[in-house]
This record gives sequence, C-alpha cells and structure tokens, in this order.
Amino acid sequence: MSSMTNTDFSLSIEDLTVSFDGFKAVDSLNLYIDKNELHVVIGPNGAGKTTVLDLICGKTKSTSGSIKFLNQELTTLSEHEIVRRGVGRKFQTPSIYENLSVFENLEVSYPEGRGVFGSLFFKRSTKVIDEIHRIAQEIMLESELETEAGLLSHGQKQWLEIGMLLIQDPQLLMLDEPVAGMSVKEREQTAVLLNKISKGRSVLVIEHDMEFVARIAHKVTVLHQGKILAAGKMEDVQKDPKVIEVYLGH
Amino acid sequence: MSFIYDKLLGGKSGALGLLVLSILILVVFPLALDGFRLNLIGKYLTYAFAAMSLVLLWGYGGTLSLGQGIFFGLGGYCMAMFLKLEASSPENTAIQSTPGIPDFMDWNQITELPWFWEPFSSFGFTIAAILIVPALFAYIIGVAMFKRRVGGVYFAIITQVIAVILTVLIVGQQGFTGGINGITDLRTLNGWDMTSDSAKYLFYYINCALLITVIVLSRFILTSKFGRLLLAIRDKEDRVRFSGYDVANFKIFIFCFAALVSAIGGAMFTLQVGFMSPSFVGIVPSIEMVIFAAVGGRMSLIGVVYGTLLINFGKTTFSESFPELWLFLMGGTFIAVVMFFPNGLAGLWEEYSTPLMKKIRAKIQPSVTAKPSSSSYETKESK
Amino acid sequence: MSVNLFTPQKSSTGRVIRKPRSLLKSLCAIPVSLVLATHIGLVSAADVNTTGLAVTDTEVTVGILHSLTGTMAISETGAQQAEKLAIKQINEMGGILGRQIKIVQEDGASDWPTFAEKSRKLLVQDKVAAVFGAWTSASRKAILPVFEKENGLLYYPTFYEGLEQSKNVIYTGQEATQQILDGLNWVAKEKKAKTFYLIGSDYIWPRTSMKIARKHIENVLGGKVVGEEYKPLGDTQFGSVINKIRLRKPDVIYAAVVGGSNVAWFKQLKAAGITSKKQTLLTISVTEDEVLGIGGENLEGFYSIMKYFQSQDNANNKAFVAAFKEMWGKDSVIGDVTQAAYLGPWLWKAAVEKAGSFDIDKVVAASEEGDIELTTAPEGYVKLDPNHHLWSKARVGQWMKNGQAKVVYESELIKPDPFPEGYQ
Amino acid sequence: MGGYSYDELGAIFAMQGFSGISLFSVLLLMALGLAIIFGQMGVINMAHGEFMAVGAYTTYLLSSLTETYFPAFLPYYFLFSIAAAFVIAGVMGYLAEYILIRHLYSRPLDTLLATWGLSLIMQQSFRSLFGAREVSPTLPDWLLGAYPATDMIDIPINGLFVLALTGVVTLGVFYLMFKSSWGLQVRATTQNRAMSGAVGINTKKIDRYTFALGCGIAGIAGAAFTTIASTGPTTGSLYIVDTFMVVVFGGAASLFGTIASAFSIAQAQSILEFFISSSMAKVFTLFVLVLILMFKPEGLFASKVRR
Repeated sequence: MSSMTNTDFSLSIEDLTVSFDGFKAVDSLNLYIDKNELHVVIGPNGAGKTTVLDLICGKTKSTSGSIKFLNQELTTLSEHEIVRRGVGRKFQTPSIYENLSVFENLEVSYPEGRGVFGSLFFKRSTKVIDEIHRIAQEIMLESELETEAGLLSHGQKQWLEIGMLLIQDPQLLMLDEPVAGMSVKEREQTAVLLNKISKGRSVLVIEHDMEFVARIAHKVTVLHQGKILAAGKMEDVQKDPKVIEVYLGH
Repeated sequence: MSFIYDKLLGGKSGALGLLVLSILILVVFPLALDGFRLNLIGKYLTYAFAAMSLVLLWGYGGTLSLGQGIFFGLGGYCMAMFLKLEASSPENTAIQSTPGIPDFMDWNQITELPWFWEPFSSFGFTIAAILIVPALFAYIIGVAMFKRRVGGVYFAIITQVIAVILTVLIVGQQGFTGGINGITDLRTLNGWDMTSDSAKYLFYYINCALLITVIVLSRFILTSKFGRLLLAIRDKEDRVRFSGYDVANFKIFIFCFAALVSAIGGAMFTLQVGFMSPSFVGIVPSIEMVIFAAVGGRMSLIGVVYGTLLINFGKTTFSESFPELWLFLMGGTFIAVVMFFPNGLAGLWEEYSTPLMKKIRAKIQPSVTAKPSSSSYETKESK
Repeated sequence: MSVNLFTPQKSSTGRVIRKPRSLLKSLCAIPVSLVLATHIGLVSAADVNTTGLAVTDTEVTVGILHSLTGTMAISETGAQQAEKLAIKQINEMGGILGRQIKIVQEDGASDWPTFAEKSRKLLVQDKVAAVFGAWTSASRKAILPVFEKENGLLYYPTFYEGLEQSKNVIYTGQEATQQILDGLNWVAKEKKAKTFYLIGSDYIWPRTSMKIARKHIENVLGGKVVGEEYKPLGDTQFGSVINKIRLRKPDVIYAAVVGGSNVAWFKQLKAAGITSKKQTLLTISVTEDEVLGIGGENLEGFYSIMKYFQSQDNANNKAFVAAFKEMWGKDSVIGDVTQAAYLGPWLWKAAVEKAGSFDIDKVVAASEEGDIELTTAPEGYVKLDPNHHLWSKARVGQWMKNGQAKVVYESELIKPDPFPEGYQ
Repeated sequence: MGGYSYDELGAIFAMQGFSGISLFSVLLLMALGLAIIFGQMGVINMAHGEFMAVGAYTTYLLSSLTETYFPAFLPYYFLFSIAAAFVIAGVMGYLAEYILIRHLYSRPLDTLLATWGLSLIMQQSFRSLFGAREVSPTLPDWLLGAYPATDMIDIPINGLFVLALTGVVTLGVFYLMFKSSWGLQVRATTQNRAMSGAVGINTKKIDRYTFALGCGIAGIAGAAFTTIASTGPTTGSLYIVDTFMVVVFGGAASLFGTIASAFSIAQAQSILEFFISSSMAKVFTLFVLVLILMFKPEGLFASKVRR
C-alpha cells in the first residue's frame, strides 16, 4: 500500500462543508470509516445526519471539502457513478418499487444490464435467479418472491430495500434509520442481519434508537448542528457530558 | 419460439389480444366497410401510433409529453415534402413564375428551392428522415431536459411550449412550410396515383402492418429489464438512480422511441389523407393524443388502439348528429377517465372479463388447479 | 334565370326578376324545349337521373359544409344561413328541373382534415349534386383534391387570394385583384395617399393580398410602402405595431387582420388615439359580421372595400335582407361572404337548368360558357366568367357607429383575374 | 433612425415603454390567479383561461342588461362587473374544486387532464349560452380613447385602467397571502399539509378557498380584457400557454417571481416586436424561456429549500 495517510480507511471525509443560503448544514466534518466497520451516526433532529449521507452518495453537492472512497474522490462524480464505485444507500422511508414483485425489485437492482441497451437485452439467466434467491433468503423474504412489493409489511419493505443494495455487493453500505417502524421481533432480526452483512464491507448507519445502536455499533459519531460533538465507542460516547447535555437539553 | 411467444407477443393473453386486433383491422374492417369508411379507420389508426407512444412514455415511463404532435407533425411533414416535390414538377407548375418549386413558395416570392427541401426529392432520404429527424429532435430535447432533471409537470409544460413554438414557426415561415394551409394537393407517390382505391387499400394494409410491428417491438421493450426499469423510474426515480443507473439515458431513449413511433403515424397520415398542416402539431392535437391514450388505458398498447378508434368514431358520429353535445361528451369522458377509470378501456376489460374468463374456464376444466409455471416471474403487462 | 320568369311573384326574391331583357338573354342561351320542359317539370327522368348522383324524380340532394363548431363557426354561420335561405327560396319556386332540393349538412368543425373527411362523405356516400361550403383557404385547399378526385362541384363563397382555378370549384367571392386594386386607386385619388402601411394576419390570404397591393402601390400608383407587418392569428397585442405606425406616419393604413385579432386591433387603435379624424384606414377584412364583434364605435369613419354591403340601396338587396331577417331573426347582420354564399345555389340553379342535367361535367361546361348571370344578386348584378370566378363591382364603405356602412364608391364591373400578370 | 427628430424618437420611446408595461400588466393579471393555484396547491389548471372567459362573459351580460334596463347606469356598470366577475368565477372555481380537483391532489398530471376536460365543457357551455360569435360589451366612454400626455404622446386609457387594476389586485393578493392570518394558513398548508391539519387548520377548506380565489382573480382578468380584445368561446385557450410560461418562468409559489417574470417576458416580447416580425418575436421569446428553464427548472425565483 502507498504511504498516504488515509489508505487504511475505506471512507475518509475531510473538511466537508455544505451550506444552504448561508446556513451550514454540515460544517468542516471529518469522518473515517474502516473496512469491516459498522459505524453509527446519531444526533438530534436537524443535526445534519441525512445530509451527510446525501453528500456521500452525491444527492447533494458539497460546498467544499473532500469525500474519498477507496482513495477515489466522490464529490465530482454523479450519483450512478458513485453507486457503481461500490456505494449503496438506503433511504429513510422504504424506497422500493411497489408495483413490481419482490423478485423484480431484486432483479432491477442486479448490477448487470445497467445501460440502455444492456437492459434491453438483459437475460434472466440461472445465475441471476440463483443470486436473487440467495439474497431473498438472507433478507428473510424467500417465500414472498412473487408478492407485489407494495403488499409487504413495513419491516419487510425495509429488508427488501437492504436486499436490493446487497445484491449489488457494495463496499460501503449506508442505511438511514433501518429499523424505524419495526416490531420488536423485526428489530432483533435486523440486528442479526446487519451484523452479518457488515463482514467484508463498511456499513454506515443513522439511527435514533439507542438500544439498537448499542447492539450493533462498532463505532459511534455524535453530530450536532453539522459538527462532530463526540466520537468513539458507544459506552464512551454515552458518558460524554456534552452529548448528555445536547440530548437532555433537547 | 418461447422468446417470440413471451417477449414479442406478450404471453398468452397478449398474443390473444394481438390476434383479435389483427383480425379486426386486417380482415373484419376491410370486409365490412366501404372504401370511404375504411380510409377513415386508416386515418384514426395513424393517431393510434401517437397514443401508443404515450403508453411507453407516460403509462410506463411516467413522463407526460404534451408535445407528441411535434413528432407526429415532423414525420408527416417529411413525407409531405417528398410528395409535394413530386407534385411540383416543372410540367405541373408551368403556370408559376418559377416552375418546379411548390406552389406556396411561388406565392411567397421564393424563386429557388430552399436547401433543406432539396434532399427530399429522394424517397430513400425521405424514409430515413422520417425515422431520424423526429428521433434526433427528441434526443436534443431529451438530453437538454432529462440530463437537467426537468420532469413531471415542468416537462409537460415545456413540451407544450415547444409545440407552440413549432406551430408559430411553421405558420410564420409560410414560404418554406406552406403556412397555416399546410402542404396540400399531394397526389402521386413515385408516379403512382395515391388517391386511387387500390392505393388506399395498400396504404391501409401498410399502416396496419406497421402498427402491429410497433406493438410487437414495444412489447419487446416492455417485457425486457428496460420495461421494468421504466416502471421503477416512474415509481421511485431516486431509488433507480441510487441503484447505479443513469436514469436520464433511459428517459431519453424512450422519448426518442416514442417520437419515432409518432412520426411513423404522421407519415402514414400524410399518405392516407393527402396533406399535412400545422393543425397536427400544436397543443390541441397533442392533448387529444393524450386523451386517446387515457381512454384506451395508458398501460395497454392494444387498449389505446381501441381507445383511439372509439373516440374518433364517436367524434365523427356525434359531430354529424349532435355537434352541440360532442364537446360535453368529450370533456366528460376525459374527467370520468381520470377520476374513475385511470386504466381506461383496458382496465375495464380486465376488471370485468378476467373474472368471467375464469368462471368459464373453471366450468370447462374443473380439475385444473393453479400450478407454478416457468413464467411465474414474468412481468404482467396488462393485456 | 328563365325559371323565375314563369314563377308567380309570390316570394320576395321572385319579384326582382321581371326585366324582359333577361328573358331574352336566357332564351338565347337555353334551348327552348328545355325551358318549356323545365317549366312543366316534365324533363324525362332518364335524362336527369342517370348521372350517378343522388337525384330522384322528385328530389336532388346537395351538401352544405361549413364549421358549426370551433373557431371558424363565428364566421361561417352567416354563409350557411344564406345558402339555406337561397335553397328554401328555390324550393318554394318549384325547385330545379322540377326537383326539390334536399340538404345534407355537415360540420367541418374548423378542422381541415374534418373538412376533407366530410367532403368525401358528401361526395362518395351521399352522392350530392353540389356542395356549398368551406370558408378559409386552408379548408378549401384541404378539400380541393377530394373534389377533383371524386369529380364533385363546390361553390366557394369567400373572397380569397386567387392563384387557383379548379374545374370543380365555382368561386362566388372576389379574388384578390377584384378587391384590392380599385380600393387602392380610390384611396390614392380621393385621399391623395402616397404612403401606405400594410398590416395583416399571418397566413396566405393577407400575404398574397399585400403582395398584390404592394406591387400596385409601387408600380402603378407611384406610392411608397412604409411598413409591412404580419401578426400571428389570434394575437391580441398590437401596442408595438401601433407605435411603429406612429413613427412611420403613413397616409393610409391598409389592413387585413382577421378573427379575434381584428377586435383587439381596432380597440387598441382607438385607445392609442388613432381615429378616423387623424388617420385614413382601409381594410379588406371587415364586413358587417366582424363589426358586430368590434363595435361600430371603434370603427367609425374607417373604410372597408368589399363587393357587398348590407346597406346597399337596390330592390334586390332590400328583398334579400328582408327575407334573411325573416328566416334568421331581426338582429341578423349580413356581410360580404354571406351575400356571396347566397349566390351559390342560384348560380348552380342557372347552370343546371342551362345544362338540363345535374351531371357535374355538363353543369361545369354550362358554367364555363360565360353567359350565366344573376340579375337578382343582392349586390346588383354578377356574371360567371369562364375562369369560374364572378364579374363583380368593388365598393368602398365607410363605417358608421351603428355598425352599417355607407357606400361611398362603386367601381365598374371588374373581370376576375385569378392569376394576375405583373402581380405575382 | 435617420429622418426622425429627437422629439419623435422620445415620444415613440415613451409609448413603446408604455406598451411594454401594458403587456406586463396584462400578463401579470392573467398569471396571478394561476400562480396562486399552481404555486400554492400544485394544481395545473388548464381551465384557467375559461375562468377568465367567465369573467369576460359576466361583463358582457351585465353590459347588455344595463343597456336594456338601466341605460343611465352605463358609465358605472363596468366597476360592478369586475366585482361580479370575481364573485361568479370564484364561485365556479369553488364548485370545480369541490366536484373535481379535491380528488386529484396526489396526481398533478391527472389534474392537468381533468381540468382540460373541464375546459372543453366550459367552452361548449359558452357556445350554447352566448353563441359562437365573439362578443364585446359596450364600454363606458371614459374607458375609451387616449389621454394626450403631450402633442405626440397618447396614452391609452384602457391600458392605464388595466395597469391600475393589476396594481390593486397584486397588492390585494400580497396582503392576503403575506399579511393576513388566512394567508398564513394557506402557506402553512402548502408547506406541510399533515402538520397544518394537526394544528387545527381546516386544510380542505383552505384548498377550496385558495382555488376559488385563483379562479376569481382569473375572472377579474377576463373582465379587464374586454377593454382590449373580444371574447369568444375559445378565447381562454389563447391565453393559457402564455400564462403558464409566466408562472413557471417566475418560479411557482413566488409572488415576486411572477411579477418579475411577467415584466421580463412582456418587455422582451414588446421590444422584439418593434424590430422583428411578431411571429419571430414570439418564437424567440418562448425559445429563450425554454432554454432558461432547462438550466433553472424551478424558475427564476424559486426559494431554495433544503431537502
């Protein structure tokens, strides 16, 4: 490996700033994520958590700063190019194709035939079908493959979206509130799922549910008003007086 | 074989639907109707091309164009330019101050054929132009709009404005375009009398053949992964984008294809009706095309053919007997379709015929139970 | 016009044909036997009914094809009313060749392909012996190939740009030169006009008319065109154009603005202080029909050049206006095109009776001999030229506040010249 | 411009400026109602032009009635007809919202189609009620003619009147939307429907009145236009594209944007028409608008929202 300082990290965000009409939603942010790391960002409403994800995946353009993923600069790329570099992102509300079946949802996400003509002549080979079945099993939806996605329960929709990302085998997986609206049992299952899928890739999660965060996080960053308030292991962060003040004072 | 069956004909119900339509337009109409009525049907069917282009673009792609008249008109004008040049031979136009150019140019003191008219003396070039010019124009608009992520309502309004621009331009530059009268008095195609009965039958059958070809081609697109992506883009554009697709390219492609399909309709219109005018380019015809699609069912390639036929037939009959009522009926249909039958005729058919068919089938083969089929993952294209 | 002579003077129009001269003329042109036969209604069915047209022993079918809906309905209403009036009067007088005229009416819906479709229906399905209809040039251009293909006969009522002469069309309105040249001569002479500003709607008729006007102004009158302007159809904003006119200070504004734009044009002229007190304006696109929308107060003192005005003072016209109002209501107004449309059925009647047949070719041949004339025409007298257009007079009318025009000038009979030498 | 004196050029310049301003006031008056409906509610009202025609026909009707029954009242009826146009078009808008629009809020493209259907029905109703001919109300004398500002400058009185009316309506809208509690509720509903409902705003009622207000203003515009053009069954459709361009170009939901957009479109059109042919001026103006919209799809003055 080269001697550059950040090569060890899968994702390195440095000095990232974005402002909307003078309001700095994210302010000189620095954030590093390792391979195999499951990193959780927490913070009160309006702290800029979702904006950070938007910046990484290219939905929002930064005002200044850099985002390097596997040593490639992302800020100049368009959304689909960033995805093709290996970054997957789940949205806050489940974003799936309600009119397509679960199978078709996964098939559409399959990382082949991504061009216009590629998709016209895309063949549903056994390889594709096997891969879809494998992912469906992983996200506990194998029995629902033919169900129209709109008919799934809220939790199942969340899983489906995660599955649609997994089928692309991303190196960085970003999940915005993956257990929102889930039952206790579904949370359990999701925690297991997240632990399993963080092997071999980096995972960046935004979450409110502290109990859940404690269960899954390798590392936690607390964001407040666009800036990092604290970072480190969950138990350390929880003791931090600044963090307590922000959460209680809120 | 199964490729053809599944992908091009759209499986069992799709193939059946196509078969019924083909028999209707290829056999029943020519046998049942006199030349005059058949020619009318032929004219209506050219609008069906535009309506089908909207199925792809709007029904599946979720992008409503209020400017399909642009492409219908461009196709029609390309064909009309060729025919007009043929009709403007120096012998036919000896009476003009400059023989050999179209009459309307002569009236507007133009003494030389404009450069962009010249290539249209070649039939081959004209056919190429009908296929390429509208698609290219759509490509330019598409790149400019979709790459900048102009969509939805804004796209609809901007396409409408482009239709207005084109109409004003055609009307204003009448020395080059024939103005508001359009390009008229087209009689022969390669020396062959277009107005004869045999020609009319031939054009009718060519029109039908092209229509069926377009349906089959569109089916291929819609049953491919591209088709599912279109639906996906319609429902959750961002999700598609964040699954690694350059969404704009897909929209541009389907917009170009839709333009091409409309243009074929326009060219066939000119051949069968014998003239082309700016009244097929502007806002009103463009919105009427949307009506045809909405009434037939915006998700059904075959449904819109029936929708187009029904509306136009209604227009002809009603305006003959109750011209007063026609606009009320048209407006009412429009509102009713939007509010109560968003899937149009095709939706109604599905709702009422499918249970009926099931009942009949159950009576005939009571022992057959649902079994998993190999095509169980196929996208359901409605009829 | 022989038939009228044998008709008791019961109808208002029958009255006007009492001049013995026209009897002599007609008798010269028409075989005596035929005239007699016609009168008694004994023309043998075989002679007349075998033309492939909808003609029976008692009835002959004709078509009326105008826009009843859409933007053109406004203009075309008067024309179809006049045609119906003429047909009703002819029927009351015993019809043509002993046959009553039956009307099939179709709606062109202001849409050119619909015109083409309906004209094909009239000719192919209804097999009508003649069609009275179309208004705009665009609709005529759209149906012309149909009439030529199916060998129909169209009576077209509107004043138009000329440059056309079809075997299958009789043009009962004036072509461009008949309307334009005399008007320009008059304004040059009476108003000592030297500079002209031309303004029209942007389509073929105003442009062709302006082309002819410009040539006449520059080559014949020795005047100067100081501006030429075309507004898109339906445009209602004339501010900039009016300012340009102010800057150029023409002696005459020469206008051919049509449709809804026309109203805006005159309202805004008045609002800009350009009234007949300060400015001479001559228009070729305002008839009594348009005045109804524009309002007489906005037009007062301006001039129109037409071949007919409702206020024309002659016996023919008085009878016509009375009959029209009786049939279509007191408030009806009659414009130039309405009158021209009224001539259609009468010209057809004359030609059919001369030919002794409804057969299109025979009727056209009879029409082309140059001796069909209407002494009963409300506009006075017209004659059908072998080139299918009418000889008629040009008249200048000055508009009054009540929406009627005072005829201030009347030309000699002008020979129609659809392809004018030196004006193309 | 040889051959013209400075006085003449100055006068033309002044009058050309006024025709630009007069076109501006026309465009703005047309667009205000639509800006409210499209900007605040997201509804694409293709029948907007027909609501203008309702106002124009109201004026025509009142003019005929006055002429027949109260000729002495003729100089004043016009002011009343503006109020009547507002009320009648507003009530019709209220009904249209209740019967049609409220079912379609989640489907903006479908409101476009449904209101197009509505516009067809309205057009035919006008034709059945008032005939196919274009009509013009008899205008009071004080509205006709020109005010001779100098020897060479004539200012059209109808232009001044429309300008003043536009000013009054714009101020009224501004007050309603930004200074009244009702406007606050409208804006709150636009920004967050669910939340507004939760804090006790009757969002359904707000929608209905907003739509009615937009249509009412269209009615005023229609009444005002009888001073410059005539009214026919299809008059409304002539204005609809221009109106949409003004609103979209200005950036929906921005009152200031609508004003600025109407101003720039009017000046461009008016100045271009002075130098090139009207149809090319129109083509050119629209083409530039489309180009600009491609780069700024949200319009010139769309507020930047953090999403």
